[in-house]
Amino acid sequence: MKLRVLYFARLRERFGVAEEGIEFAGATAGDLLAQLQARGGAWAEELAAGRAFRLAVDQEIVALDAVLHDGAEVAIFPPVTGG
Amino acid sequence: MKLRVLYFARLRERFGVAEEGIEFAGATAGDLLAQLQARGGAWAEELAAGRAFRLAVDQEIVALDAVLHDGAEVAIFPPVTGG
Amino acid sequence: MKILVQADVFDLGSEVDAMRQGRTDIGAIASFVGLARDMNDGSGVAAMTLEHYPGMTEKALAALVDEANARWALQDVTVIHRIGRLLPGDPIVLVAVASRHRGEAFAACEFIMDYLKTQAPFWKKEETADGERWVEARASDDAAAARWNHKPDLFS
Amino acid sequence: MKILVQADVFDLGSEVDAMRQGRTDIGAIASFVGLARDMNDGSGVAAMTLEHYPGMTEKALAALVDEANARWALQDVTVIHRIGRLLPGDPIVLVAVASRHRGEAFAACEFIMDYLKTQAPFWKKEETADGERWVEARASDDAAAARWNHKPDLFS
Repeated sequence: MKLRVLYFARLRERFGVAEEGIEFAGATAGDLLAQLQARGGAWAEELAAGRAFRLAVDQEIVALDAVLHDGAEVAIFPPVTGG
Repeated sequence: MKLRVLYFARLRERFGVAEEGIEFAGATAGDLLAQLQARGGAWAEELAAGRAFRLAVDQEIVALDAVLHDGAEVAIFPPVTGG
Repeated sequence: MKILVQADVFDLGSEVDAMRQGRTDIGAIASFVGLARDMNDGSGVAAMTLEHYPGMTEKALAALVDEANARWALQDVTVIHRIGRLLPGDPIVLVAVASRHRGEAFAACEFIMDYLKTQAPFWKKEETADGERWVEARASDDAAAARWNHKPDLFS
Repeated sequence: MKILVQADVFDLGSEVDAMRQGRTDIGAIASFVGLARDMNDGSGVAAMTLEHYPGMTEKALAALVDEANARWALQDVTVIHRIGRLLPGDPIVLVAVASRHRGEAFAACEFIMDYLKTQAPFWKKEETADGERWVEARASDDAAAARWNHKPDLFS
């Protein structure tokens, strides 16, 4: 399936990309994270287990076991600091 | 001693007086209440034990055992309802 | 710190802007406006008149603000309470509290309102279709003030 | 209900006046304004830039307001959050809640702010003498939101 993946704030800067299309053969958000971690470098570091980040699918916060669908908008970002 | 006694809101209306000078031979706020209750009518009724009212001496809320002094400003009023 | 008892209307925006004016150290301003409603205790209210105890009122409000300043790290406080005849929709009371952090601003603002309701010598008289009536003190207001662990009222 | 995410400045007085306009059934309006401070975490802040997640931001704010409406009897809610570059003293966020009674207005206003701080996708970057830095999420903000017994964050 094809996903649209967005990065925000510190993660956007560390990855050097704000948005990309990704071909994805896995099932869950956790599988997508594993695929991104496999890129190494900042990806492996920032998305390691225990690091503080949030994951949203179609603009709703989800857990790692959320199942992705073709065309999903997935976003990965640091804990929020507005207000 | 001489006291200046003020009444507010519902009590002012029931007693028909906003302010009066009172010659007082007692010692405490409780003694003053007894003197006023002795007037009978609305005074006896409104100032009876168990009725809800507040007492201030020189613009500070006090208890019945507060000792009065010559020239004190005593106020008697219902529980407040501002805000 | 600004404490006013007045017949004139106040303006929330102007009061809060005055607090902020020329400052860059404030992080949070919590504010409250109490308004005259057209209904109370199940009957229509055409108007209300606020009576107060001149002299004691200002002292009582200053004591509330002092107590709030002792409890929380506040940068500024404004309290304005109107007196006289008010119509439904008219603003009655304003409390605004500036602090570095929002938790303190919220707590102090609500504390001042809760205490004002039970400690400041104001009384409301309402005009209804059945005539005039003095508003009775509410047990819920005593309970709200008691949450802050103040010394209990001396009479009840 | 009014929810806005905008670069432009907002005006507390105008927003609260708009809530009151033509109504006589509101008893209480609790409001909050968060401001950019010149100091944070011990260093001077010359400016900050607020980034957000367009689309999700509006949804997250609407969900917070829906939750507040489900918990309390509210008459109106306004939430405005600014984005872009802001200077110390500039207002960042406004929450105003109208209700018949003050307890509900205060609770809902603080609830929305606490949740906004942990649930709405905004991020702050500060300009300091040592360069730019992303503001880190605070444990105290998580604790403030947790007071309301919401479902816990999914990652931490």
